Amino acid sequence: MEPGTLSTFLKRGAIWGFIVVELLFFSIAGEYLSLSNKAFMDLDNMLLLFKQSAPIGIIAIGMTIIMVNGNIDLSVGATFALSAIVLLNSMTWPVFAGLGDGVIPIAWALALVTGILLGALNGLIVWKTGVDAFIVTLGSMLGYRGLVFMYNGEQPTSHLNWTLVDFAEAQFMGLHTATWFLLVVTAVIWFVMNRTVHGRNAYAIGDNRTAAINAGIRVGPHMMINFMIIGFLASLSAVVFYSESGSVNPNDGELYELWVITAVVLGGTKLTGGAGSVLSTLGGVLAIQLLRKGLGHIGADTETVNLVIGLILIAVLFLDRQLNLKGREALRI
Amino acid sequence: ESMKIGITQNNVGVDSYQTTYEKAFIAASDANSNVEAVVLDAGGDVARQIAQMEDLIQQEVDAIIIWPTNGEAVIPAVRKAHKAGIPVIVTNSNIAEQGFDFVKSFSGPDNITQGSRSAEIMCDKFKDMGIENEAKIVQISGQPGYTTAIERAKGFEDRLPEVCPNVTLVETQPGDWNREKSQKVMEAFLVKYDDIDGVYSGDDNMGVGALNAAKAAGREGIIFVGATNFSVGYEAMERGEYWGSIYQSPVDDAEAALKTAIDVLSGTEVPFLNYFDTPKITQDNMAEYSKPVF
Amino acid sequence: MRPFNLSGIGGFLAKQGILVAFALFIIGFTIANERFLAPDNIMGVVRSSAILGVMALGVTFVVISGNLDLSVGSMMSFATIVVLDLHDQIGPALAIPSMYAMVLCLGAFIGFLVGYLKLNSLIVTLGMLSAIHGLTLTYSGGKNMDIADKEGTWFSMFGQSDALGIPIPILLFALVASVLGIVLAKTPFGRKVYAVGGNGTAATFSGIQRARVVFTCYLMSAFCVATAGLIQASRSLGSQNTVGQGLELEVLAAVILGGASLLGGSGTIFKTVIGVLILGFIQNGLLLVGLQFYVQYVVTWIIIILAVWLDVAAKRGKLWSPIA
Amino acid sequence: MSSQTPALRLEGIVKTFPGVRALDNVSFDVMPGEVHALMGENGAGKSTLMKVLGGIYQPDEGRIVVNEQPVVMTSPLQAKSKGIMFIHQELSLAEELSVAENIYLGELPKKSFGRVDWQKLYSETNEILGRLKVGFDAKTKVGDLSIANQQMVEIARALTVEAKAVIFDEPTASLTDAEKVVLFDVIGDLKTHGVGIIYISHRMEEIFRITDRISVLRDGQYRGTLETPETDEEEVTQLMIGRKLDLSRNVSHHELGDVALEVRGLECGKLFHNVSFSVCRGEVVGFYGLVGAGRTEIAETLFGLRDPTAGQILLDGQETTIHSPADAIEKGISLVPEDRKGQGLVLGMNCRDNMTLPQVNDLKAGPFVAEGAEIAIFDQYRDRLDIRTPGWKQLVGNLSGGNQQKIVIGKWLSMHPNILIVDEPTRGIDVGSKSEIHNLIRELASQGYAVIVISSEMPEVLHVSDRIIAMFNGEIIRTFTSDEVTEDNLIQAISGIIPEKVA
Ligand SMILES: Nc1ncnc2c1ncn2[C@@H]1O[C@H](COP(=O)(O)OP(=O)(O)OP(=O)(O)O)[C@@H](O)[C@H]1O
Ligand SMILES: Nc1ncnc2c1ncn2[C@@H]1O[C@H](COP(=O)(O)OP(=O)(O)OP(=O)(O)O)[C@@H](O)[C@H]1O
Ligand SMILES: O[C@@H]1[C@@H](O)[C@H](O)OC[C@H]1O
Ligand SMILES: [Mg+2]
Ligand SMILES: [Mg+2]
Repeated sequence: MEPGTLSTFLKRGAIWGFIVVELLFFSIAGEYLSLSNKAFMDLDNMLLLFKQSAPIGIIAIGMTIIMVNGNIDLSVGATFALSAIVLLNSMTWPVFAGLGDGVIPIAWALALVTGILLGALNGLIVWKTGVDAFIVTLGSMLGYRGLVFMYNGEQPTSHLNWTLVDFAEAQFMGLHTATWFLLVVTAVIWFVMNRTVHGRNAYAIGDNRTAAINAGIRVGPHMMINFMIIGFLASLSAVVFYSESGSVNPNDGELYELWVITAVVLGGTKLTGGAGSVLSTLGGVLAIQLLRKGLGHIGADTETVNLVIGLILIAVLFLDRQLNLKGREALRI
Repeated sequence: ESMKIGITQNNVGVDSYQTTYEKAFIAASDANSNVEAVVLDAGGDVARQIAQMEDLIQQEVDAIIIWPTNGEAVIPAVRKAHKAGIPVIVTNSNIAEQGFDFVKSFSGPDNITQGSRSAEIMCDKFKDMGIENEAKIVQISGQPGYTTAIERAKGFEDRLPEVCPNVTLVETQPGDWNREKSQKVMEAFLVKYDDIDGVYSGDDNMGVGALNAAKAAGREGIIFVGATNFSVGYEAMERGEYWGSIYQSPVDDAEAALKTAIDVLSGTEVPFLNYFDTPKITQDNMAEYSKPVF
Repeated sequence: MRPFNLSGIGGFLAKQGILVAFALFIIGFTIANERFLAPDNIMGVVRSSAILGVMALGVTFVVISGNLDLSVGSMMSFATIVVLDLHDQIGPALAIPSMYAMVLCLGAFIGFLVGYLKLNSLIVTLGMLSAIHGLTLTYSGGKNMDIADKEGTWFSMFGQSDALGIPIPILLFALVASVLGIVLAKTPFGRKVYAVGGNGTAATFSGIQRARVVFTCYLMSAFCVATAGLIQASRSLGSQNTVGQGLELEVLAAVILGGASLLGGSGTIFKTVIGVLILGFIQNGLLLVGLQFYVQYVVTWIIIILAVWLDVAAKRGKLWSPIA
Repeated sequence: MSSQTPALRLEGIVKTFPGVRALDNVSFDVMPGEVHALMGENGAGKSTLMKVLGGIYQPDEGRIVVNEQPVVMTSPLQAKSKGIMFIHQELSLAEELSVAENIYLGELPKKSFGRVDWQKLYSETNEILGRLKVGFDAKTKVGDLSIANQQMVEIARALTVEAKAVIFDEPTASLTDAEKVVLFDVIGDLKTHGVGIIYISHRMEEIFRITDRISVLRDGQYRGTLETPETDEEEVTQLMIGRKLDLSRNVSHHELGDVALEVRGLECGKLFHNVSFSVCRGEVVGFYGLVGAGRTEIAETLFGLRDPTAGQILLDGQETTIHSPADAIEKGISLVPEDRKGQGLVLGMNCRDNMTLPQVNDLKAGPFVAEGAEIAIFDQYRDRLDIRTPGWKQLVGNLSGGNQQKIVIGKWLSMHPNILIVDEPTRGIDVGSKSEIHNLIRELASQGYAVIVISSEMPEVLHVSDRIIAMFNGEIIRTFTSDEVTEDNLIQAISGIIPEKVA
């Protein structure tokens, strides 16, 4: 084997290896610690794993593009909440009163458009002002959250539509609706990133922005499209989740950005851009949800959950660094 | 044979009421050899709570106790348990009415009554002071969207004009069950209003935050009334700084929830709204109550 | 091809965008509510900004050195809970230094990871945000921490007393700001912080030990967090475990508003203080005018974007970005 | 050929950067099927001229004419669409992407729904790679290739479209001989297809081997065009540097002191090996070689920035280990790094602070930095090096390139080192200042400093050095005294031709 191949393999496969370790650990530990007669790796439980990964997962897939592109988006949690409000509230608007359940697709569309617009606004500011995406979206994280609160004060926005709930809770070929959305999003974005010119250009821009510019790639529009995609996905995530739950608190989605970034980084996407894979992000998302589920399964308490998740994040970063160390002859700067 | 009872709590660690509740719940279930408990915490995140409901259903527990993060958002998840034939007991803070069909019982305080009692405590005190016709008050409510918060505010706001029609409630802001946030809110109230005679807070943790703000600003003579008498509230009452509250114990709360679940499982009849009593406590009668442990 | 002309009044305004925005706010709010400029109100704003402010001072060092610190909020909760607990266990005189020592250890750990191991600071401090929260909950058992004897402790002086008619939190903020301001502006260490953040490679080529500088910045940040925790604890003599939650982003916003670049190498303590005060006054002013706190979010968003945009535009000499 | 219309023409191009007039009224044309060399010293403006042509820079004045049609090149993409391909001097690749994606960067073949046509991409790429006779295929990740192969990927870009003109900016700088042969075949091939080629290189033998005409730039000005068959190296050099190479100028010989630095069998991984040399006080030793020859890496190792894998370093006869730049500074070594923006300066810091950065720990009044002492140091070197700046408060980033370079030099001179290493000391510096710096280097040596000068400019090395060490591919090929060195034997040495064979 060529030198480096093993570490490349480890790097690429690390997240799936980690998932296997988790599955083994929780299955074995579960035998002793869990009350449940059901095994951790029970089929239903694994199906739930996917479903429960959907809210964070759908956004994380979008964050992968953004980070591959060399940017970051901290405003996704607020976009998630605002889209949820539009979804639930628009169903009660008098204009749509006569439509019955026909209002559902309209509400969905309005919510998704909200996400796209918020993403576009971020993208446009990043593109036109040249202010770093971190700052732009740190700002809009506050600003969009402000809009969320302005919509309905500090009160939750609710509308329970049972048709919608039934749809969201349905299982098709064993998989839950949310799972289908997660899988389809993963597939589509995988396709976009790996098969389309836009996706390949996004990699090139994140990898070497100057080279991309020299090669005539229009960096600005690509970045803007990616921000629109993540806006869309943040609202899609909201649409899927709130169709089922029917009520949104104004601070819902807070800290989502952090979990999303965590999942993406766990999946091996570089913070500096240019490298990353949608499938590994899915791995990262599953790994986190497994960790939560598993810790619950074996009865770990709140404090342990926080501690373990934080330290694992750092440990993965450390591992990544060790796998990427250059030889002795490297410049020490 | 033993019963497996799962609980998903709202947000353990956010304040000591919730932490004490968790400890008490575990202690009570440990004490009962017929009960095995799975204790989960949603960390305030509704998505996580729904996932925990699903996990409990999947693990085929015999009953589920839920302390909702959002009284409406969890209804479909509760329905799911109902459909799976698992009885659901809501604890501490009720879910919205639409979901009543899917739960066996609500176990907790009667928060509307709590709110009215707080209004009465405040009004009586104003009458003692002779300011019942001019007093101006502000309200710091609990976490928005939380049924407990909404009900306490409603109980208070409905009852106050009945007993003290001339007292004006000038403004309400949420304090999110958070002492530091209420302190900030109160600071702003103090700047905004020269004349504040009373403060009603959704719980004492917030009330003490407001009290701290008033003390720091040197504003004296304000009547503080809260709910859920925390130990900090009790101490402030001992010092004569805080007038009154509602005595509500997380231990009672937890034990009542567990008992309700056990009753439901063993076929004992339980009322749908299974309230435990939460009496008034003021500086006048506080000697009758022991200091809260939380 | 020369940078666009920044001389003259317009240029001055562009350069001092922050101060101008600040002045406009003050004028606007004063018109809207005459109480705004009342000495009591000003004192109140500064006092309640002190906690955020002290934290922002430390983060300024971290940001100038080219890194981030998202862990300050949860570290502040930790500091508050620990010092309150130890107060009753071993008395305030020992509690304070012990708390500082523990918080400095956390700072050293982060400094080691970011400085010596060169791990990405965003992710490291994000991880620590969660881990320290877990640590705090473990420490306190999740309970609120309250001092038993609230009347009889001198510990309350850091948050509640006055000296020379000025609240101690303000004095502490001013003291730490002056000391750190001088360290940053006048000492070799401060110079190195700018160099490391401005161009880490060039700093290394100049014989500066970059890892050590970054490490020290995190220690300073931890020191400031400990001080903020001290004020917080002393002010309310009791606390929830989540007292500092979310402060990390407010702190960062204040530092950026003050004009420090996230890329490192620029910013000053004075400007951070201005950034802190702007946030404090916006919050207070909007409340006085009767607007909700969340309007402040929107306003802060707009101000941050405009301020940073102005800054990068002045640097590149063009308003709009050259990206095609 | 003269009856034909040029493939493209540049007329009266002017391009300025803050503080530099990089191109001053330059005109230039290329005929179809012609290889036209563009020559000039470092910083003469060759790359800038090509970037103007390639749509990367907008000229301040002048126009570009393609096929007798004036065009405005607004972007690289537009240049491409006009049939102008640009192979950059610096590698411009996305390392995480495949060879194919890099070659077709910015114009991946499309199918419906914006899909990449991979089949087409790979087959076309592999066809091009076949013509280039390289040992890797379309799917290889560029980051896994050697620098030379990465350069071949750059070159492959020239073959992706039916180009009218292809610009090669120093394409051979890091190619081995075998690859060069392939490259020249490719150029010949393009030529027969009527493509106009602009070829930039500092290597005379290549110029005379493959070009038809030679145009020369000097300090941003057009100096003239020569027909390659009718001229010789001397004439070209004369045109390039404005005078004949005067090898005898370095006459100010002075007494050499003790050996200050000695290096024995030094090695650092694959970067360089078996490097042995010594420098005496009062001596200037020049290091000459091509990019990648390993000179900079030797300097970095001496400055504590790299761990040597073998060999010894002796300072004043004492064997020593240098752990870090801080340690090197302590031991009296100064390094003026080759990349002033990346390594030498903190651009957002003022002039004074940059200059005193390495000694800021020592310039103290109590706990504070002694600003007075700093200003004194700055003033001294500003006068000595004639640094043009409104004052010490000016940010270094606002200075012209040459003045920036002088700040870096001043920064290290003010440390009063025993050993001064300067790497490409006059990059981007105008002719006047250049000779100032050369004089300064000589003067420092005469004061007893041991000086190492690394430079890619032959005249510079010839001018300042007492001895010249020629490097090729990480090895010292030969050491010349100033008496034995000639342009020819130096060029041969840095191309890896062992002296015995030519002797
Ligand atoms: N982006 C820029 N900003 C400022 N000055 C620049 C810039 N690019 C080039 N210059 C300056 O313009 C002049 C010409 O540079 P150019 O790169 O064209 O030289 P060159 O002839 O290609 O040299 P070499 O042989 O080293 O490649 C130099 O003085 C350089 O410092
Ligand atoms: N073919 C190449 N193309 C572009 N950059 C290269 C190439 N080869 C090396 N480099 C980079 O250029 C810099 C100089 O190369 P290096 O230090 O290896 O050699 P050197 O002998 O010092 O050459 P020089 O000083 O002439 O650039 C290094 O940063 C190196 O990574
Ligand atoms: O303090 C609160 C208590 O009053 C309520 O009953 O439940 C939630 C708690 O946080
Ligand atoms: Mg060039
Ligand atoms: Mg070099």
